Amino acid sequence: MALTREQMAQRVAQELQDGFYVNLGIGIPTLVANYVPADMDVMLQSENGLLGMGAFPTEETIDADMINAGKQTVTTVKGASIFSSAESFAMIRGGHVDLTVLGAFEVDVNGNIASWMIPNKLIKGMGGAMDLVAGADNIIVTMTHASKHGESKLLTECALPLTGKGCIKKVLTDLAWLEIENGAFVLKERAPGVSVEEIIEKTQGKLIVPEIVPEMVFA
Amino acid sequence: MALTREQMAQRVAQELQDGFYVNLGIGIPTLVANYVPADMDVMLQSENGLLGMGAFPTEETIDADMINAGKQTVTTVKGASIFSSAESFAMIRGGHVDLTVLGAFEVDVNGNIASWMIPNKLIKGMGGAMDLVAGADNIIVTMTHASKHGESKLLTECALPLTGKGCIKKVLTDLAWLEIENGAFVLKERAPGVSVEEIIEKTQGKLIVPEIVPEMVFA
Amino acid sequence: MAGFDKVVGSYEEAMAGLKDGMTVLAGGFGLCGIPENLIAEIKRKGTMGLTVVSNNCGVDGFGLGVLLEDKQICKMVSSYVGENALFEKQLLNGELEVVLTPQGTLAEKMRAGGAGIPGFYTATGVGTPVAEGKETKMFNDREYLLEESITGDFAIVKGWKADRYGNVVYRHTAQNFNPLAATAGKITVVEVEEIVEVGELDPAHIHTPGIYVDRVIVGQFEKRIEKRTVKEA
Amino acid sequence: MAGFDKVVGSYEEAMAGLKDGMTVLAGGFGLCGIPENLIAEIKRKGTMGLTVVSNNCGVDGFGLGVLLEDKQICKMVSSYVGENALFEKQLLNGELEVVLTPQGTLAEKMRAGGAGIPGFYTATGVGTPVAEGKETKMFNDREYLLEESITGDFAIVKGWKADRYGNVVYRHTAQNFNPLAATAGKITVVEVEEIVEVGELDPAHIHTPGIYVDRVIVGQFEKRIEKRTVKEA
Repeated sequence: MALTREQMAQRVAQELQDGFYVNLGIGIPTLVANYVPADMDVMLQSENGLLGMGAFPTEETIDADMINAGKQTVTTVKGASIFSSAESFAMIRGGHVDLTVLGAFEVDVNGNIASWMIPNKLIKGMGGAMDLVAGADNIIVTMTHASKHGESKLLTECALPLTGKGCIKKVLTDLAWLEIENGAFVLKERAPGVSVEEIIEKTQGKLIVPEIVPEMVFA
Repeated sequence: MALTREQMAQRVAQELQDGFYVNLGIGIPTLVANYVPADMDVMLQSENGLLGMGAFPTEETIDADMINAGKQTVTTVKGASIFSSAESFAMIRGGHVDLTVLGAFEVDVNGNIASWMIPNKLIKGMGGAMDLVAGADNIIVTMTHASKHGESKLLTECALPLTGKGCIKKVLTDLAWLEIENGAFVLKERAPGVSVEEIIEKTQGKLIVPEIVPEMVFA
Repeated sequence: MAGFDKVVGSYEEAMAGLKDGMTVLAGGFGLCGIPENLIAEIKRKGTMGLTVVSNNCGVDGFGLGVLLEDKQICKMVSSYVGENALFEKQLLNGELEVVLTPQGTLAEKMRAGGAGIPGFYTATGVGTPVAEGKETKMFNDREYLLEESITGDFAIVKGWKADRYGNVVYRHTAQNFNPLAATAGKITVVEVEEIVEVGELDPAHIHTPGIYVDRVIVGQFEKRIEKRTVKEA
Repeated sequence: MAGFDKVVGSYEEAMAGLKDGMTVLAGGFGLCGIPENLIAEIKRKGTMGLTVVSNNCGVDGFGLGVLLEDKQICKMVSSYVGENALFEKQLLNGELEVVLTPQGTLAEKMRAGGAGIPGFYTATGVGTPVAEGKETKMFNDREYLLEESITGDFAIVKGWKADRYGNVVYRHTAQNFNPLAATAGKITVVEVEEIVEVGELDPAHIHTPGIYVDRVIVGQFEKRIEKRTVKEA
């Protein structure tokens, strides 16, 4: 079975380490915050200018001046810091964030990512996505493996305009965990109950399938 | 009579305007702070990271953590701000300081300035001088008109390695107030009792002498 | 210190000198920390042909969105311009030009503009449409883009508290682009919720030193929330 | 938040991993805000062949000057290196290389290093010996120099207060280069006068967010004054 959005978030959360500073994009990445292991602490960075993002506020504590990069009202955790957007992107561009999780339309075997622009559709802008993919060493892209029409999103070469070039090494889809190495996707894990054949069929770019492809394990 | 150091500071102080942010270099420029007119307020910027430098402290209030760019212990005035050296030079480089006063070894008719390095002598470094001359629009150079041996410091072309190129428009020497325009020094004022002839004699670079060269007036 | 008293008494005075065709840098991220009343004054004034540099363009009927109603903006430099039907319409009509700029690059362009740095290199945007027409250069085997700084004729900024000298502090994440815009305006106007006595702000806690600020005005703010998210009590 | 607890118990631990030939960025201006005890630990450790990036090199017998005694520094990147006879001797002997860098350019090089900006343009130094061997470029009819950023294997920083997460505030003008160095070390070590509870520092007043900091240690400081100037009482 393909992973649910919650399971995808859970799988990404397994990549967290105690003491990680993490930037989570909008959508599935945001859900990762719900699955931080109990024995572990991570601090969430929000690119508008906040390190140490906390939970949503209550009706009583809601504050228009306290929002995250998704423009949602949030709170801070103890030990948070707040700064300008230039300082925030200094952290991001300077490679100080330990893990960045974000969505995409397409990735390819050379680690290119397209996530912000579909020609002939209205272009809303890239926000901080280009800075995030260019600045981070450790990025996980989360997306469905193929479109609703069955078209693969793991390609030989991205067809859409890029968000970043050669930036991506790890991809979690609803079907598989893959890493990009030497111009190919390497199939590392498959979703429980999903066959290697289905993954091969839905991967357009070069795919390396090791002899053993374990199923993902969820706690 | 050639101006004293105090008179030079007094003459520079006549260029101050109410509300000016001013950076004063070491030596004569520092003395300018003593001659701010009573009906006028200026704020002193110190390039280590202080806007709103006050007087020296007393023995009781002296604090090793509160110094100016000359490494002297100082105080702050009300409304001061303290920041990093990057922010400090953002102000300087970005042209936000209204007036910069600094010393020099030589200036020339093209507004070049040499103030930091004498070949074959020990080079101690330029500190913030290169940033100051490159960043400011409004700079006054204070220096003696000629060396002790009578050699002019107002030249056709600086002989010493430069601190900045084409940066200087105003020079106050112990003999004269000059402005640099179109490749020449223009003699604007002379020190009380100093003859135009003496200034001509001690100026090596092209000098334009208007018909009337008023004496400086001190309050 | 009369020469340093930057407080003005009216919004008209605050935006005096703004003329057709000028470039305005605006602080704010989404609807958070936007100079609501300075924007409203630009609308009232009816200044046309503006280039506006701001991370977003507000929403329909609020924030910078109100300047679209009379087509006062001809060019927008932003990282994200969704959530605005009128914007979309004018963009598709060709009445509005938009220069999409990555958020971090936009922030750094403003900072650089204020800091006298005409250009800097960043890996952001390499190999993307953002790189079109821009110089690139290799540093340590990686390709970087040359990005040029941005300055404005006016910067409009929303602070929390300021003193009369124009020293400003921002509240929470309403800081965002505000201190960057503040450094890069030929004329920088800051509107705040409160004016405090000179000396009340700790020198080490001032976000925007007064040297960057030309005018200060105190205003009333709606502070509309764009995405109200709360947890179950 | 065990994973974010950056406090170490000894200076040995604070500087663990420093090896011969490494580059160390040091905060401080003159003798103000220098990481005295981290410098002393480098002397005790006897690490050789260091490149040190710091605005100054201390004085004879104090600050970075003590690292000259056993010739531990082979290259110094500074804006001003006066007030130090041993420095002068080693420089004239050819035992020490010095790269003189304008103060503002040095500050910006560190900031850029921490911010992932490999190079930037500045008018500072155009037409001077600083420009030798550097690319220049025209922006708006003015010539600018390309300056490359600086990063270090270690950054040694002197703060005032820090919490266990490495959030730091600086005291008065002891801030200077410290927050810049802090961003640009592969390993950033901060020594402070006081460790406070997490949550005690106002999020809006933190000068160096903990994300830049790897180790924190609390120390005792001499805080020597270089030029004691007082007014008549």
